[in-house]
Amino acid sequence: MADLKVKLGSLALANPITVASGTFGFGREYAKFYPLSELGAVITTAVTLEKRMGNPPPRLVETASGILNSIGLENPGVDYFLQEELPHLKDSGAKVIVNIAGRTVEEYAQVAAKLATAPGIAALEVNISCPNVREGGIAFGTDPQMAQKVTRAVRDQWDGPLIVKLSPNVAEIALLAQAVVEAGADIISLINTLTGMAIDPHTWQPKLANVVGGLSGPAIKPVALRMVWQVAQAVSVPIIGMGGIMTVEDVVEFLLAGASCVAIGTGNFWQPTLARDLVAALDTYLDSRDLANVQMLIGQVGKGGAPWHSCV
Amino acid sequence: MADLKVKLGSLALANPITVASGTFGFGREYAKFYPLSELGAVITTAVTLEKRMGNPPPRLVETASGILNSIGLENPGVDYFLQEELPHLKDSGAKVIVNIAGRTVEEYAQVAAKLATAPGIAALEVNISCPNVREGGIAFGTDPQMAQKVTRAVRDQWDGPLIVKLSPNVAEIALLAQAVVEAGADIISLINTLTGMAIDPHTWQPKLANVVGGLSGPAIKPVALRMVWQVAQAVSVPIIGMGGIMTVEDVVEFLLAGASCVAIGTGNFWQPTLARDLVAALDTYLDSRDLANVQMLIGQVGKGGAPWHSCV
Amino acid sequence: MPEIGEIIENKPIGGDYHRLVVRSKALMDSSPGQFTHLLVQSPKGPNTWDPLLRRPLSIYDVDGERASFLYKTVGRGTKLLANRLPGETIDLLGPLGRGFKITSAPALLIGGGVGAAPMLFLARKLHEQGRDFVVLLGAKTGEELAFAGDFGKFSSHLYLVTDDGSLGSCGLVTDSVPELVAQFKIPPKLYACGPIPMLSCLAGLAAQHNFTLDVSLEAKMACGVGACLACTCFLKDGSTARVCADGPVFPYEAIEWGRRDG
Amino acid sequence: MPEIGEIIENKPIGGDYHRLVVRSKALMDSSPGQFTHLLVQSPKGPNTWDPLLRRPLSIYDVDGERASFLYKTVGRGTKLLANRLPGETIDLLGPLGRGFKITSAPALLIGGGVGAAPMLFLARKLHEQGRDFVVLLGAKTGEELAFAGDFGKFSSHLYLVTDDGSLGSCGLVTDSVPELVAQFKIPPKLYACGPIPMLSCLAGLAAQHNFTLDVSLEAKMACGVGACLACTCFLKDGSTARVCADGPVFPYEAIEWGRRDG
Ligand SMILES: Cc1cc2nc3c(=O)[nH]c(=O)nc-3n(C[C@H](O)[C@H](O)[C@H](O)COP(=O)(O)OP(=O)(O)OC[C@H]3O[C@@H](n4cnc5c(N)ncnc54)[C@H](O)[C@@H]3O)c2cc1C
Ligand SMILES: Cc1cc2nc3c(=O)[nH]c(=O)nc-3n(C[C@H](O)[C@H](O)[C@H](O)COP(=O)(O)OP(=O)(O)OC[C@H]3O[C@@H](n4cnc5c(N)ncnc54)[C@H](O)[C@@H]3O)c2cc1C
Ligand SMILES: Cc1cc2nc3c(=O)[nH]c(=O)nc-3n(C[C@H](O)[C@H](O)[C@H](O)COP(=O)(O)O)c2cc1C
Ligand SMILES: Cc1cc2nc3c(=O)[nH]c(=O)nc-3n(C[C@H](O)[C@H](O)[C@H](O)COP(=O)(O)O)c2cc1C
Ligand code: FES
Ligand code: FES
Repeated sequence: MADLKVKLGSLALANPITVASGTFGFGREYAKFYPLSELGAVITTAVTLEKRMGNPPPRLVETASGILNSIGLENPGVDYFLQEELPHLKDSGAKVIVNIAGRTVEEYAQVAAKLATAPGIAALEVNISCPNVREGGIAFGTDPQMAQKVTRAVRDQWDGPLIVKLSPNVAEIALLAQAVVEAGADIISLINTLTGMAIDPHTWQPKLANVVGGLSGPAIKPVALRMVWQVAQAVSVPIIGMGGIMTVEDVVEFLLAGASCVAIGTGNFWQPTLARDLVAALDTYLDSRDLANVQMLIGQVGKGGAPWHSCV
Repeated sequence: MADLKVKLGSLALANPITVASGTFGFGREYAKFYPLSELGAVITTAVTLEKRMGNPPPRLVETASGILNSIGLENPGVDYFLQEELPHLKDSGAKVIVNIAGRTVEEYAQVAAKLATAPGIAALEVNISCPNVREGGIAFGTDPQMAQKVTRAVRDQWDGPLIVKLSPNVAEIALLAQAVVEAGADIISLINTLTGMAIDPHTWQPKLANVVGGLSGPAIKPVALRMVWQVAQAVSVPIIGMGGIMTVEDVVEFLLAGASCVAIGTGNFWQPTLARDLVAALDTYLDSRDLANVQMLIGQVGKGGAPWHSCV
Repeated sequence: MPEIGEIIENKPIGGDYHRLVVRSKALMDSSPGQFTHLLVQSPKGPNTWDPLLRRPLSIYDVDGERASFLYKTVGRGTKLLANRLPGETIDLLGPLGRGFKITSAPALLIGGGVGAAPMLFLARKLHEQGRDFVVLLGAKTGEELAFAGDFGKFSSHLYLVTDDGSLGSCGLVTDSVPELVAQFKIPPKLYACGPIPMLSCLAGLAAQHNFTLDVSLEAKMACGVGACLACTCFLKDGSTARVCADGPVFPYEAIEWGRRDG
Repeated sequence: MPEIGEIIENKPIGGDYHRLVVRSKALMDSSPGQFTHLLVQSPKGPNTWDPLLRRPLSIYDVDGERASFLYKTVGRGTKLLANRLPGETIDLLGPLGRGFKITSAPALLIGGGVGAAPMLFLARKLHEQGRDFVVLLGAKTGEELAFAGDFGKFSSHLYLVTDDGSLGSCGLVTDSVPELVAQFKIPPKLYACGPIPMLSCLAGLAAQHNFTLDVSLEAKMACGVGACLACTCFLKDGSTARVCADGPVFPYEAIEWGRRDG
């Protein structure tokens, strides 16, 4: 039994395996498969100020080693969340990280303010991949200044650990990471989905009613890993890494690249017990290499193991 | 036999199937599999002012439905190209599109000037995904101003059709497209590779000696298709679409999204005759739908076929 | 719980239709209209992430530990499934969703194409309960109704309809419904599964003639368990429902038919 | 030209090693040291893009239309290949690359692990030409040399070495080389394939003792035909070479051993 505990600043987790926002609902469904307390944390689906219906169907397309989704942040709103979802999630013994989204800076702040009043929330994760309706629909997450505004607005309302989740649809992910850290982010999580599209070659129609959607799954893993590595070089705050994690080897890759913790997203759909299974698999990985704790992996790419060019 | 001819401005092609730069060398090797004149055009590997050795091995990693490469623009230089490669390529009867790259704006201009003196080149394709060594290594293709400078510099030297190939590692691909069109690009090609990384979970070393590389293949198709569609909305110049094309359905998707022509890249590695085979397959697709010509597909997403929401 | 079942039989039965029989303990507890979310890839080979998602299939029949599925090969997933061999294991996630609400009314079971899949298990249950019911199955051609004989075990009132008249009467299933309903002494409850145009036509008939009608819907699914909201359908009351967890069976009145897609 | 061959045999032969025999016309024209770039996926199923690339395998033997391969299951591709069944077709691209340059000198064939693969075909050719040669094969354990008997057809001078001494002598193949070379009356030419440490050690011996040595290298390959430059290796003269098209066999002096990777 290796020591799996990780500390992301003041956020202490029993192990570095969490689940990615939007893929795990509010935990209700997966709690039927295993006790949620076995995970390092549960990150909820995005919660917004008002209830949202989401986008029209179809909202899902399978692509090569990935999926495109256009759920459109369907959720019951923050008030309902506090009343109907947070209690059972807390009772499950899980560390609860609430993912929040908004259409304007004020909306983010209002959601954060409401969540700040509720006990039992371990951290907020701010999803900045949403379009800013005040700025012509450009995503908050693609502009460092807008990203900072959102981060500051949430920071003002929330004293606990503040995670900002970056969008991968940018040229220089490190700039965004630096910007949000400057604005008060304690932890960076990445990546959200890459924007993509699919067309039906028979009907000539977009396969998603919303035309474009977010690409996730193993297809994006190389991009995610690169971004985690780049951000780990650029900032000193802890990182939650995600994007296509399906196996314990994937978990190890993200930890080596510099993530202190990972989130399982699309992988939950492949195998509903995946996140829980990976906790045990990580333990086995560490034990088989005589590593006493998971810290020994974090950020160690190119450092441990065999020398880089192992051959003469 | 449907009419497969396409015109990209003054660049007229017998069919809309070409091969992507860097995946087809200078055509020599694939000419053993089929006559290159059967393709709409051949796009060469990047040619630079001086010979380049490229990056150290390993330069290739397989990823989920894709590959990461870090060839590093290994090529024999423009003079060698003109003397030893262009002649056989012209003699093959192929339309020759030369992909060019450089470290500085001046290098691009110099390569273009040399190529402008040689007869038999149908178009230049400017690869702006290269790092600008004068600007701290930021890729020309991620900054609209730098992209414009390169485009203008090449435009000044080259009177023929000028293709600018965009990098997908940006937040707003349409802005880049508009910028290079303003600077004189006649045609846009996209996408180049997404930057990615892979780590060996056993040795803890990056799988590429260069640490990061370019992701290509079916994994990136949704991103490529989205970008082609966005650029088609934003500019009126013709588009060469690429990114993970493996089947005739993929070709059709790109044409529907707004590409006038497509390029096969990674697909050549799967099946060396793929590009040639897709010419025939596209013809069959059109015939089976009683479409007289390929023009009838271009940009028609959401327009032809069954109505968008086909159900009551 | 995901369960590793064993494939007992997996055979083409005409017209791109296949019957898959597995040994499963988990599915012994299922009810008609529920479905299973299956991993189609062979577990023998190394992992492949393409295709990535599970595939939902209705439970065709459950007989002790033998659960069966009726599926049509339409794309990559179902074609991979058709290659799986008896003796191999298969990863089954089910039973999932909410099935048909069996009422005391006499029943009319309507299956269009592969929409017949949930009807056999329903027929078995009705038969076990000694209920009076009629089965109406439609398809493009007779070849696509090769499985219809399976229904003989449970029902002697089996009506077949094909588009081309090559088996049973000629036409669409929906054409026969008013006439069949008229033959019931007590107004029947309709249970239907099939393509959206068929279901929405039935919904129209039901609204017009005041039938009770349960429909089983399809939607693109990711998780299959209610967590991802990929499969949402819009309801008449302005709310949404998850086809996988709140359905796939819904009373027809609940559905906002105008906002459904194929 | 890519060729669709037929699998005649595909069997495990001990120690994660497998022998694949295919019917191929294209490979009748190959020479020892050349390789084939194979599609490992079953063509029965629908396309899957994961894994995506072909896999390079040396040609183990060619006997009329029967071409064979010796491979070790190390990852996804080779495991998929191991699942392929006789009777199925397989997409073969080959012969590719440049093989061994057979000289008139007596020959010492050295295979480390699965590096034995190109050696059987070389042994066949040398045998057909009536040449004098010795074969030296090494592996971790005797189980991993289960294929060694195949060499008996062509050579009576077969030396086996295992790391643990469970078959043949104990040690590394490279340990035996000086002694074996000393037994030749005329200085032999060495032909070697195996892990990089083995090859570079042989290169050191060759430089020291002035042997002639051809080595077969490995590199990650995409196209396999010389177009993509994925497989480049650096040469001593400062230039580069494509392992797939300029190799995989190179005279040892050409290689810049310090810049090779595993
Ligand atoms: C609750 C439910 C029960 C079903 N029961 C049966 C059954 O008993 N027998 C049967 O043959 N089919 C049934 N289907 C449809 C079946 O799931 C699809 O035919 C199958 O997923 C197609 O997969 P494919 O890879 O072969 O096709 P592709 O078209 O290649 O699939 C691509 C993607 O689209 C999804 N998809 C494609 N068609 C459908 C569809 N009609 N409904 C939902 N998702 C789809 C796939 O799951 C996959 O994600 C059911 C669907 C649902 C939602
Ligand atoms: C010219 C040549 C001849 C070869 N001949 C043989 C042979 O006769 N028998 C045999 O067992 N093996 C041989 N190999 C090695 C064989 O190609 C690899 O073992 C195989 O590609 C591994 O694929 P995988 O999917 O099982 O492993 P994975 O490690 O999962 O493969 C992942 C990727 O790495 C590549 N790769 C992995 N290992 C190697 C390697 N050692 N060399 C090159 N690429 C690699 C794969 O092609 C694939 O792209 C040869 C390699 C080369 C270059
Ligand atoms: C169906 C679905 C819904 C998602 N919803 C959200 C969301 O509400 N908020 C958010 O920040 N990210 C959301 N994401 C992104 C994931 O949290 C994650 O960042 C991304 O999918 C990459 O991880 P993966 O490849 O493991 O899925 C969603 C992803 C999927 C597939
Ligand atoms: C091995 C390799 C080498 C490449 N070299 C170049 C290059 O020299 N110049 C360039 O503009 N693009 C280069 N590319 C990018 C391709 O031209 C193409 O834009 C990209 O691979 C996406 O297409 P695909 O998914 O079909 O491969 C290269 C891609 C690969 C895989
Ligand atoms: S498929 Fe995930 S909620 Fe229905
Ligand atoms: S593998 Fe493409 S050049 Fe060798």
